[in-house]
Amino acid sequence: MSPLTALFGRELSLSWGRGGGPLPALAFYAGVTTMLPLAVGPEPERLASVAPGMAWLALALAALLSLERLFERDFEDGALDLLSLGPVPLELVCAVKCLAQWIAIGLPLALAAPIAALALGAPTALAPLIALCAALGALAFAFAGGMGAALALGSRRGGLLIAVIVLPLFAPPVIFGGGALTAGGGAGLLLLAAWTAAAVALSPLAMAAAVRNALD
Amino acid sequence: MSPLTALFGRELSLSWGRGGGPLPALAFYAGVTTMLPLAVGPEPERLASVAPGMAWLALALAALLSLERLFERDFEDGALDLLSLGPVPLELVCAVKCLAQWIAIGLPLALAAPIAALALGAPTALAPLIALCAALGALAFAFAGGMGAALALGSRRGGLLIAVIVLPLFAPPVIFGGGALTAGGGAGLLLLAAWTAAAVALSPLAMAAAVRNALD
Amino acid sequence: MFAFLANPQRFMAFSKVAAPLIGATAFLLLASGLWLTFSAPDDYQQGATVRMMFIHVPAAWLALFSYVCLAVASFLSLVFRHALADAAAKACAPLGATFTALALITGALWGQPMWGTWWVWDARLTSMLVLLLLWLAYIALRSAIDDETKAGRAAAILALVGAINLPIIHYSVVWWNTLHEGSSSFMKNTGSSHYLAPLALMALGYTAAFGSLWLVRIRAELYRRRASLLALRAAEA
Amino acid sequence: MITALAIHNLSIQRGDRTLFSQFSLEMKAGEAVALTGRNGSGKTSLLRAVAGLLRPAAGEVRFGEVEAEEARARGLHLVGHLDGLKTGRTVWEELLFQTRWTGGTDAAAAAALETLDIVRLKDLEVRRLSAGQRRRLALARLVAAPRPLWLLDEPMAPLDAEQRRRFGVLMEQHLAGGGMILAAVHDPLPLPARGAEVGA
Amino acid sequence: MITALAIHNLSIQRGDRTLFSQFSLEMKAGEAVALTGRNGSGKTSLLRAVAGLLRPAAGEVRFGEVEAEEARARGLHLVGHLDGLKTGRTVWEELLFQTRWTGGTDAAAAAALETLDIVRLKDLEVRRLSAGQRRRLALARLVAAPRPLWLLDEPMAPLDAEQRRRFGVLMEQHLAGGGMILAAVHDPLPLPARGAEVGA
Ligand code: HEM
Ligand SMILES: Nc1ncnc2c1ncn2[C@@H]1O[C@H](COP(=O)(O)OP(=O)(O)OP(=O)(O)O)[C@@H](O)[C@H]1O
Ligand SMILES: Nc1ncnc2c1ncn2[C@@H]1O[C@H](COP(=O)(O)OP(=O)(O)OP(=O)(O)O)[C@@H](O)[C@H]1O
Ligand SMILES: [Mg+2]
Ligand SMILES: [Mg+2]
Repeated sequence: MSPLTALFGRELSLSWGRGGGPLPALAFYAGVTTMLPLAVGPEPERLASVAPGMAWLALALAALLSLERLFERDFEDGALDLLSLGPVPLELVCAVKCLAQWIAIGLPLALAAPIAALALGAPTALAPLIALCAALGALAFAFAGGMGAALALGSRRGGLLIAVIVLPLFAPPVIFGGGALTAGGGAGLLLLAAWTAAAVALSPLAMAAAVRNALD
Repeated sequence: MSPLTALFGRELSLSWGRGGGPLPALAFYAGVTTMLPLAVGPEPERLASVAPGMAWLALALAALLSLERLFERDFEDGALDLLSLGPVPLELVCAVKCLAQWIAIGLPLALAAPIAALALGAPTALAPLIALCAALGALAFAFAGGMGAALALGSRRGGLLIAVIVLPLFAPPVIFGGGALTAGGGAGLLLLAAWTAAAVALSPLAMAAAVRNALD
Repeated sequence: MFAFLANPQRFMAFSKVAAPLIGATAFLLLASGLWLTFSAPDDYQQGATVRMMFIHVPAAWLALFSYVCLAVASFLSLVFRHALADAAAKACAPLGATFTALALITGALWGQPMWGTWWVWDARLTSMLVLLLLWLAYIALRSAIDDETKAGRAAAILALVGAINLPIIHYSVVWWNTLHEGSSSFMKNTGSSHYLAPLALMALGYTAAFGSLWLVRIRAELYRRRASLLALRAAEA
Repeated sequence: MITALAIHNLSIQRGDRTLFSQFSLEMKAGEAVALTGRNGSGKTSLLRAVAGLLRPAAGEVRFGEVEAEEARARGLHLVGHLDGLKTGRTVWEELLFQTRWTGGTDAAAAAALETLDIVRLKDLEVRRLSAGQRRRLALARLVAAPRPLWLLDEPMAPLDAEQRRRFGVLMEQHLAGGGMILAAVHDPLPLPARGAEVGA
Repeated sequence: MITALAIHNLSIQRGDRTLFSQFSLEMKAGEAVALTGRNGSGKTSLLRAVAGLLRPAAGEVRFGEVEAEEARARGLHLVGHLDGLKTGRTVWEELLFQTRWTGGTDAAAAAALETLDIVRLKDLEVRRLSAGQRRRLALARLVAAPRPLWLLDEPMAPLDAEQRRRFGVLMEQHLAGGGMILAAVHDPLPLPARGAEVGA
């Protein structure tokens, strides 16, 4: 088995693993979606109008919550030394970590997003679009978030700091996705795809630089 | 200085510390509040109707995010051994940890909650009530969340597990608080206060038991 | 210029003279700009509120400009590992955050008479808010990592990544059809020289003020580093 | 004040495995015991059981006349493999907290810095310490907050020769003052100590 | 294949302190060098600099004919104070990943379990291992994925006598096969090794 496949397997097992799989992420998602009507009030019109947007926001927040340990643990227990001494460039290592994160957490959430939105009263026809946006968005969130996680390495209060660093980076995909959902696709979707592509292409560079900096 | 004061100082410095004080918490809050209109759409009526609820929900999420390390770090680096060998009952230790967490994170967030709600278009008269609910709620969140953090000790994916354990505990205060905000106080506020009191009184017992179990 | 100032001694000597000079210039420019601002005739459409333009527009420009400065300084410190560039980036952050906050606040104050509301969630306003968050994130990240060099490098990476936000802010008016003024309506206004002169003076004044404050802050930062170095030496001896 | 330690027929189980059973040991004030045994034989587990962190399957631990709860809260120090230091705080912050937490005075903490030879590192973050420096910081609370029973888990492995000598002197002073030391070791202690083998 | 290591006039700075400067060392295939020095003198930092994790302030490291980047990616193992093991995964999962990551085969990983005497622990979570067992797991990849240069940071401190002997034999076999060992130690290595002192 190639080192890269081995790494991918390890990352997948760490973020999917025996901790209940994507179940906790989904439960979190369900929790947020059930809390929403409680907080906002149950009037159907009000709920239906904010439903897709809220499902979308909850996705961003769930992605955020599951990021916290992407690099932190490996840094503190010395595994990051091992990973950066491997036969694969550190940029690729970082990309694989984010990808595994997406597959383990992002994709299941993306599949759940339309369900949550429908439950809150969004029109049924919107479901495929929501799923597509969510899958793309989750990919962008995983890579942009990974960058935040790498930058926050070696700081105190990682979790919140990651959130603070990452939220400005999450804002554009949230805008684009929100636009795509209200307009039923169109420019918003294209922009979202473009942003995702840019995040996937560029953030590994920033991540690797941040990791090297933390190890030095 | 008494051991308890020393512990309180340490906990405060760990959660507040030199990490920019309550700044990250506030910025996170600002970020979530900013993303809401981006996701939901900028129509003022729609926003204003969900504003207090969202400010409230964001508070719960921010509290959740900052919990992750309440016990986890101390467990992994062995500090929990030291804390449970101190001259103070473990229940009190846990309570002090949660209290410091509330002061360092919850209170600043509670003060910012009305501002966020106003920015999203909530009526000005609601501000003091929002702040009061937020302060009470944050206290409940800190203690209930601490319980989740203690229960999740030693498992992988602590952050998400905490969320799953804690969300059901967070639901009642969110409901009561939401009720208080829509009704302008009244029964909701009382229930919220009662729930908070119960959380503060009971969760230290559960926390201490969970910690002992994890150390054994 | 860069090569010349890259030497800390030379920088200190240069900035010792330059900072007060530029500061005085800023004072003169701002004073005359303000005077022209208040002596300019009311706009036929906007009335007296047009004067807000001279405060708001330069602040918005400076918010973007200071971020460009931050990005450049970060790039230099990252690539050449130059301590001075790092100090410059660190010193820039609170200033940039202030200008961004100023643009937001003055914009909101202007929005009340113009649009009848303090705030709308349109693309430019929102992306400006995101810029403010980015400044805060920069400051938070810097202060949360204790090792200075590491904090500097991590923050520099963040600054470069965040630079993507600049074109989004600038072109947001073009890309999204929004409430905020675009450059076209803006040109109509400033076509009249009544408005061009104070705007130009204010813009220059803001820039000069930023320049001199930046120099002062860099100097303070360098002094602080020297002091902690000396303290360490003393402790070691 | 604890003046004796008696471990009686202790047995410890981890998972489905019994690490050891029927382990007994008696100690009086002024004595040191070096626990030896193969890797995984249960030395660390034994120390944790004495400290009350781990519940033994059978047997009991007595601290002379003193109530077990009282003895564990105020009468012993445990310095284990994990040192419980927060990497982001400074040496002085950590030592000061540990000292106050275990009942020592601030002056004693300052003195302990000298005794353990880490004065120069006072304001450094724990993250930056070398392995030996970090261990010395973990050991400093032994001196800063005097407690009669020291439970040490391989205390000297990362120390250099000079520091081992110094810590040996510290242990001897502790014993001379009526203290007790129960230490898990792979290399002999630098002072006269009874041996006890864990796990046959 | 690395057959030589040359450290030339290396100096390392941490914060504003120079740990050591002008450190030079040459090694050929089949040689072992024991790095000694006081706590905090810079042994760990030196090893990390050789591995390329830490950027030295001056000087250079050469790996014979081999490009530094290539040598670091495929030619060396670093086993440090921190072992990089995930407490929640099992021994076998961790060893298998480390082996595959550093270029060994699954059969070699299984053989390494035997060599390091941790077969019995195969399915135990890392969290449950004792200090010495855990160190043996960390050392197992040295055997499972053969690489010529071993950088070891106090490798034997937590091992019991029997395990120290066994690991000594392993090191001798590695040297006999043309390998090189650079080890930071406080106690002498159980094999003939040149000494090098870090920090005067
Ligand atoms: C909080 C509210 C506001 C914010 C955050 C804001 C933000 C900005 C920003 C970022 C720029 C510079 C854009 C660039 O150079 O690329 C700008 C310029 C400008 N703003 Fe605002 N603005 C706000 C409110 C207003 C209001 C109410 C008006 C007047 C109706 C206004 C009129 C202008 C004009 C005329 C310009 C110059 C045009 C340009 O450079 O494109 N702004 N504003
Ligand atoms: N759940 C479990 N199932 C089986 N064995 C377990 C379990 N948990 C722990 N163990 C075993 O318990 C023992 C713990 O030993 P302990 O850490 O006390 O050893 P030690 O004597 O301190 O060893 P060392 O010298 O290596 O530090 C180990 O052998 C470990 O494998
Ligand atoms: N930011 C800093 N400022 C000053 N000194 C620092 C800084 N960071 C690290 N150090 C010092 O650098 C040294 C690191 O040493 P290193 O870990 O390489 O030592 P070592 O020889 O491995 O010691 P040991 O035998 O204890 O493992 C320590 O003395 C530490 O105090
Ligand atoms: Mg042990
Ligand atoms: Mg070392």
